[in-house]
Amino acid sequence: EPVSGGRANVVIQPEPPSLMMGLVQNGPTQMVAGQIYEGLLRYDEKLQPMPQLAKSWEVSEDGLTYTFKLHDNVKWHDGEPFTSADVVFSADVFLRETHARLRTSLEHVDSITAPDDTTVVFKLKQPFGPFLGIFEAGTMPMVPKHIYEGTDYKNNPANNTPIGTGPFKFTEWVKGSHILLTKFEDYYEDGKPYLDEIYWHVIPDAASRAVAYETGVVDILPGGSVENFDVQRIADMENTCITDKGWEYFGPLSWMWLNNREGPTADKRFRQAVMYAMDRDFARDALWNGLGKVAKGPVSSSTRFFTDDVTAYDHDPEKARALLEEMGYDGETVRLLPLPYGETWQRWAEAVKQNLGEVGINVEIVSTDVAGWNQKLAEWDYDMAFTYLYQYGDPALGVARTYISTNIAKGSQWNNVEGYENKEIDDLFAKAAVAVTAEERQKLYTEVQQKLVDDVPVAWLLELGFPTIYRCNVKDLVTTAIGVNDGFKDAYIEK
Amino acid sequence: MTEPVLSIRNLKIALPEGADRDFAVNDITYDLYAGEILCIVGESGSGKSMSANAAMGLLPDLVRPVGGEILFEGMDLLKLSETEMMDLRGKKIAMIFQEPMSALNPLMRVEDQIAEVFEAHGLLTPKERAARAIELLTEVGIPDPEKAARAYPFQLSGGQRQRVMIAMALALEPRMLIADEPTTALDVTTQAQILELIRNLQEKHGMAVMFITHDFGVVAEIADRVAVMQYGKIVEAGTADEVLDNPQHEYTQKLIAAIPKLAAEASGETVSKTPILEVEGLNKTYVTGGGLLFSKPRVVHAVNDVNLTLSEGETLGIVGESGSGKSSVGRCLVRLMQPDSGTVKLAGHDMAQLSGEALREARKSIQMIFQDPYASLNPRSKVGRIIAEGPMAHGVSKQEAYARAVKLLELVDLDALAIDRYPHEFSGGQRQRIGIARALALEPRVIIADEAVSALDVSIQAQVLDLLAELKERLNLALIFITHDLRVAAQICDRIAVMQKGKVVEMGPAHAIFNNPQSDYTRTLIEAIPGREKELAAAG
Amino acid sequence: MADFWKRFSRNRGAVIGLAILAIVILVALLAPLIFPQSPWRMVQRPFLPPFSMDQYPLGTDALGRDVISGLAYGAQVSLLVGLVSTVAALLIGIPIGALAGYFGGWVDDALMRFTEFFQTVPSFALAIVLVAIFQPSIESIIAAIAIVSWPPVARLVRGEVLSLRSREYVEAAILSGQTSLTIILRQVLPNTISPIIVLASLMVATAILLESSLSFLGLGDPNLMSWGYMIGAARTVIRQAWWLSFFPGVAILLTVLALNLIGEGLNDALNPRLARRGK
Amino acid sequence: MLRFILMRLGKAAIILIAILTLNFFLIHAAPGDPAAVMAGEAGAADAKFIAQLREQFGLDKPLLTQLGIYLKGVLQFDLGFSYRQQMPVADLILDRLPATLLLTMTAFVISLLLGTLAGVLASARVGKWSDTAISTLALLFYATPLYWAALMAVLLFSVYFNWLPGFGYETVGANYTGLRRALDIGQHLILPATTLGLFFMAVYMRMTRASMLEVSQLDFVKTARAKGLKPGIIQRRHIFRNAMLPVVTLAGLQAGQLVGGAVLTETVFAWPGIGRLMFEALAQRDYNLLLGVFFVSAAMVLLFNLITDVLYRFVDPRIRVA
Ligand SMILES: Nc1ncnc2c1ncn2[C@@H]1O[C@H](COP(=O)(O)OP(=O)(O)OP(=O)(O)O)[C@@H](O)[C@H]1O
Ligand SMILES: Nc1ncnc2c1ncn2[C@@H]1O[C@H](COP(=O)(O)OP(=O)(O)OP(=O)(O)O)[C@@H](O)[C@H]1O
Ligand SMILES: [Mg+2]
Ligand SMILES: [Mg+2]
Repeated sequence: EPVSGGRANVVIQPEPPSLMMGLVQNGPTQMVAGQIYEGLLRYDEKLQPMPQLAKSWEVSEDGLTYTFKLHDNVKWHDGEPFTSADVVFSADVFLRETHARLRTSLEHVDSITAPDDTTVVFKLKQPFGPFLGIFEAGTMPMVPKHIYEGTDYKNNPANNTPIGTGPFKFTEWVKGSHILLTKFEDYYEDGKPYLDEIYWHVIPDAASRAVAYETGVVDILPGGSVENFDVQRIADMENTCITDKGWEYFGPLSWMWLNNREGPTADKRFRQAVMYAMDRDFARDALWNGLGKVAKGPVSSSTRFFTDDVTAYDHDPEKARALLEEMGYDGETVRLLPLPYGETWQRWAEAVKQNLGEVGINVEIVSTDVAGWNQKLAEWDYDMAFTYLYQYGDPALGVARTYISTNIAKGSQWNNVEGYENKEIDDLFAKAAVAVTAEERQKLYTEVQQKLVDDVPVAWLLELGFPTIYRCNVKDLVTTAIGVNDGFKDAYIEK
Repeated sequence: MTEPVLSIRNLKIALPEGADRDFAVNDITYDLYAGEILCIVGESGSGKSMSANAAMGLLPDLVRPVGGEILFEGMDLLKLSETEMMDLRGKKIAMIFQEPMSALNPLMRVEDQIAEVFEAHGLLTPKERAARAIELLTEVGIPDPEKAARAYPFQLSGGQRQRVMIAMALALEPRMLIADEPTTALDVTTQAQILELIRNLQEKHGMAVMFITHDFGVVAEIADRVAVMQYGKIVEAGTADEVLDNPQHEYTQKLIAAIPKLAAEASGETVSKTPILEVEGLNKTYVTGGGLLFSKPRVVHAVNDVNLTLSEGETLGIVGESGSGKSSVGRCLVRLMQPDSGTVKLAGHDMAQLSGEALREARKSIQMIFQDPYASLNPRSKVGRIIAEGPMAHGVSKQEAYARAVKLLELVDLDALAIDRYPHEFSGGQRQRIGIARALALEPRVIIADEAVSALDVSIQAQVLDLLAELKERLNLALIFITHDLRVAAQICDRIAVMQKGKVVEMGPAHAIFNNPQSDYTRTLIEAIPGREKELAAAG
Repeated sequence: MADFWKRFSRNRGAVIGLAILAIVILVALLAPLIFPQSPWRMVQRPFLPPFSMDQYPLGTDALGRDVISGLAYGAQVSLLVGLVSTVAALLIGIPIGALAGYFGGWVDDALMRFTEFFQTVPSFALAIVLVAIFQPSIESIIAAIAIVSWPPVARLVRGEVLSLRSREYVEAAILSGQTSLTIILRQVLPNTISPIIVLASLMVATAILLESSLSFLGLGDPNLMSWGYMIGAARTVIRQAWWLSFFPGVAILLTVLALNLIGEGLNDALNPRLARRGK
Repeated sequence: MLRFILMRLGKAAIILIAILTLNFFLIHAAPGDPAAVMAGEAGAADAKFIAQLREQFGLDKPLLTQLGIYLKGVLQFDLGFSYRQQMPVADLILDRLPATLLLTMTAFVISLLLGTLAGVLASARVGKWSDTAISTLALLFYATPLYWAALMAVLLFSVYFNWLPGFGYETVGANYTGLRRALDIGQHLILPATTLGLFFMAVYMRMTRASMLEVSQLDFVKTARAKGLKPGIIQRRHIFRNAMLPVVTLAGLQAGQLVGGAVLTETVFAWPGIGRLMFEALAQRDYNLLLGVFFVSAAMVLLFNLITDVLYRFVDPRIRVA
């Protein structure tokens, strides 16, 4: 039985730049601000929508009209009532300007209206399959109209003291040290939240984060808090639970960009050879502590419309060599850009270099820091480059962007960076997005996956596993597909 | 006489490899009684300082006593532990070192360095110590003792520093005082004061004094007994009268014969009248300190409107009390220091106008022998290089420069092997000779010799003076001879300038100055020449 | 020279130091012969503890690479980085410090302001920026390390020269007509040698570790094995595999120790006062 | 003296501006910019988004204009706005400065005290085994990578013995006040300050030792011995002070680097200081923030150079004349 009271000590890494989720949506911001701000919906492990600010919703037959019924006793943290006007302002005005990812999805939206205080209606231009998947807090956070309307959003002083509707309100932020959130007494769901306060500890060094858990300073290590090598050791501690749930919505998938425009990587056979040459099982076991799965293709297995009915690329150096032979690879050196996010990724690049070296591919690792890496990718200045991206539950939201040719543009590392152009694929993705029924969409996406896997526009690596580690007396921490990000609403500490 | 205070028996001190000889001191024996002054004279490098240092237990690193004993009040000093020695040092046995420049801690105020002596032996309160320090400074005749007490050593002239050293040594009125050429750097008046002081203290407390000197005037003045050293051995010892008036050993006879006579003859006017150096209206004021923000700065008008001319082949002596600005004039002349005003013309060219290459060239013809032989030698250079560097800088080949260096060393009576040794391995007099050799290496036309022979024993002094005289002849060398030793001045100077407090108070031909001094100050100077009475008496 | 060697060899520590350094250099040179395989090759299972397999006496790392072979190859890069960047820093720092201290006045002012610029940016940050600008490679890393490490040398030398230039023997040299350059080289600098040697022998260690920090940030030369890289890579697995940071750490320590011992020996050998110690 | 200091301060102001200008170009020469980094973190971004950011940060203007705007701000004591943290740079820095100063100053004092002490001890025992032991120990601390030493210290004293807190500035959530808080901070300070201090110790130790040996050969030491002073006093008063000259130079240098010198320590010990701030700003190309930190660091260096020079004059009266 849930009990009230208690404090959660959680690690947050890196320190978020800001907690105003309408403006900033990077990982740590979502994790902390996800307790402050809310969306209309949340999603369960199977990515089915669950009520949040919206207590119910309806989709019209033609898939063009979405009607949301809001809770009627919701208050902002400053005491103002939350109404449908806030929803319209957030989605139609505020976020359209500030939220790049949402903006793309909202292009399908014709109008957003509020017939009354607790009803919001979204009208679409054409059907958009994943539409119900864009209402969690990180994608469409509700921001207070009474504070932001008519102001310069980015320089609004209120950004430093974020006001949301969530179960916890912002209390204190000692930069470089910790963030304190306290229970919002006027929260609209009775009895929730259970915890009195949450301390987010900023501990920049992974080893120290492990020590923090060991010495009892923190009780919850969200995914990625400690080195992969340390996970098992800590999980084996007394009273410690571990779960890899709570990432289904994101479905983090890693791959290597392969520059499809020039050099050996422009040749499909070379790209296939790369797939065969890599020992991804080894990488998972040695570098990811056995967590995660070897990727089958462009869609993560937790994402909707995934299929494993595709060509399999097992570790097979012989095949790789044959392919290289066939294409007449002359030993030209290819530059490999590791992901500058820490040691694991560095090691991974080294391992891949060795793997490729064994089949005769000459790899030179080029290193840069995060800024340089961003720039190199955005300017297509690489041959192969590690990365990992979220899928947001639906191929239309998180997969298509990487492969459709209309998304080829310099200046961003979130689009079709590899330069893959395939009319057929473009069409399939376009059709699948607007198809109304799930069956139809599944069929189209299966085809897409089969074709892409054969073409190898990028070299898929692993579906990453980011386990959350916590003391077993913390209950109900991970209950949704976005895990810790909105987990404290339900969490309680067993006495 | 009763028990000796100090009794040295068969002392033998070994030198490290590469030195002049195996033993600095070889089997020497002598006694020192309370209430007497024993003067040790002898050749430079003969081991005088070594035997003194041995008695203090302060031999240089690699120099060790290898035989004999040093008995002080019955104890063998060579056998005492370091702690026991510490108790004696400063309190029972005090010592004044030969080179005052480097013997004071550069970072400590004079008064603190004096007060330390009391502190070392747990005497007096800090306040009393400070007061005593000033008293002592007054006693040793430092002008303006309060100011001097607050000064740092580098702000004092050579003589002043030496007096500070003496003040420290006398502070605790020790049973025995070892004075290693304590008055070498002092002008005669001060020297007389100091000798008087030492005498007084010695009489008052029955102090025993071991006085190392090469100045026979001093010996005549104060010695009760004399020991003469050569090559690490005592060649003759006896009462002052015996040794001075009736020397037995050949070397002693030679030494005594070499003592410069006081009388300056009117030199035949052989000196040409072409001026090579003309100095007009020279001024230099030192403003120092202020410390940090607060204390008053110390202003010294070290050179005050000095006018001089020096003709080719002439020797001009500059004499005067310590701190009167002699060295400062010298430094202005070679432009090691920028005078505040005034002109210095070298062979008609204004030195102040020269710079860079031209100055470098000009300096070739004007050289200086520094007052402090040690400080002016680079501790990390071997002697050969020190001497050869100058010629090499002016384009002489290395080989030739070194060959010349060897010759010069021989000229100043040093072994040719000396080129391979470092400065710290030489005795005080030897270092001074190295300095002379260096100045001569460039065959300059003018040499400014700042106390160039003060640390030399008379025989070598005579030798060096002869050398200078000869060079003067041969090269038509002009010499500015800064000294406080009026005997030497009398012997070699054509003209003499007397300085006091930065001013030239009197200038004229040497004989005129000696025989017919005009200013009071000059008169007191001449009267204070040590051994003068005796000499006058002897001359009848 | 023989004389110098005699003096140097009198210091037993210095000889030991020289021996250690010689061994390290030898290993560095012979690495390709002793370990023909690339140190990057994954040869065994990951995290093989040391002394458990004769073939891989020091165990393997997170990817199953042979630690001892990494140490041998790492010696090449680390020595190169440490020594070259230190020498370069000295070559920049000593002349600047000496000129500033010796000439004083506006020369001093100008040179010190120049130095200050390099000093004011925290050295670690400056190194990162420089390497980022010039792209990580062994050359740019060495250059960056040299650039961030010379200012202390310059300031130290300047301080010493400042107090030496008024010594009488310097004045004597001026008088004897030596050019400023000769005076600086022969009279002044030799007398500053002892703090410089101390600083330099420590700088080598700093350089090796700085390279390690850079490679830890992904700014090392990723294609070269170095001790710094090994330590940096071992950092995350310290709790699982102590030997991964321990052995390169010991290698760095030994090298640094050796250099310091040599420095001390040099110092003694160059000190005329100690020159004739002991017969 | 006062004039000397005032003149130096005046010059320092001009130099600061020059340094800032150079820093400005240096930073902009590095690849990448804050808009790209922030877009990179956003999880998704299109060209429009990035262009928006650039415009917001003023990065779309010509470089010289940007410099002009920045310098104008600085002249009005305005260090600008952090792109990423959405806060005035000055606030961010002032927030962190005390923690950094506390840490680095403590470490500085520890290293200076222990280092010179060890140096003096070693020099007094030159050639003996204890000299070797002290030197080797100091080198051990020096050559051990900081983060390794730091982690070991944490494991030992924090995890294993549980004596001291292993990271952080104070106990988060304890809400101590007054003396209790000071004590708490003190406890947190021990490990990072000692680790950092021990690292720097070697430098002072070696420098002191070498310098002491050099000075102990000088003549005035003999004079001091002749006074009958105890070796201890001679060491302290005569040799030590003269030997301190190069050490003072070095200490001044290190003190100047205090602001930026502790990145690694701050990271491992989760110490909320400037070093980390700078490092993050650098990684994110948060130009204004980075320039701000460089500015503070430059001011510190100049200040300590000045202090060193003054101190030098204090320690060595000979320089005062010049
Ligand atoms: N540190 C040293 N190392 C080697 N030899 C030395 C050292 N100090 C002095 N000597 C040598 O020892 C001998 C005796 O020197 P000492 O200083 O006793 O002479 P001195 O009689 O005092 O001469 P002076 O009147 O010139 O001062 C000299 O030959 C000198 O070269
Ligand atoms: N560098 C200096 N700074 C400050 N005052 C100085 C300096 N050098 C000398 N003085 C002072 O200037 C005066 C003249 O000094 P100088 O060295 O010229 O005397 P001197 O006649 O050569 O004396 P001595 O015979 O004792 O060597 C002295 O009072 C001395 O204290
Ligand atoms: Mg002597
Ligand atoms: Mg003088």
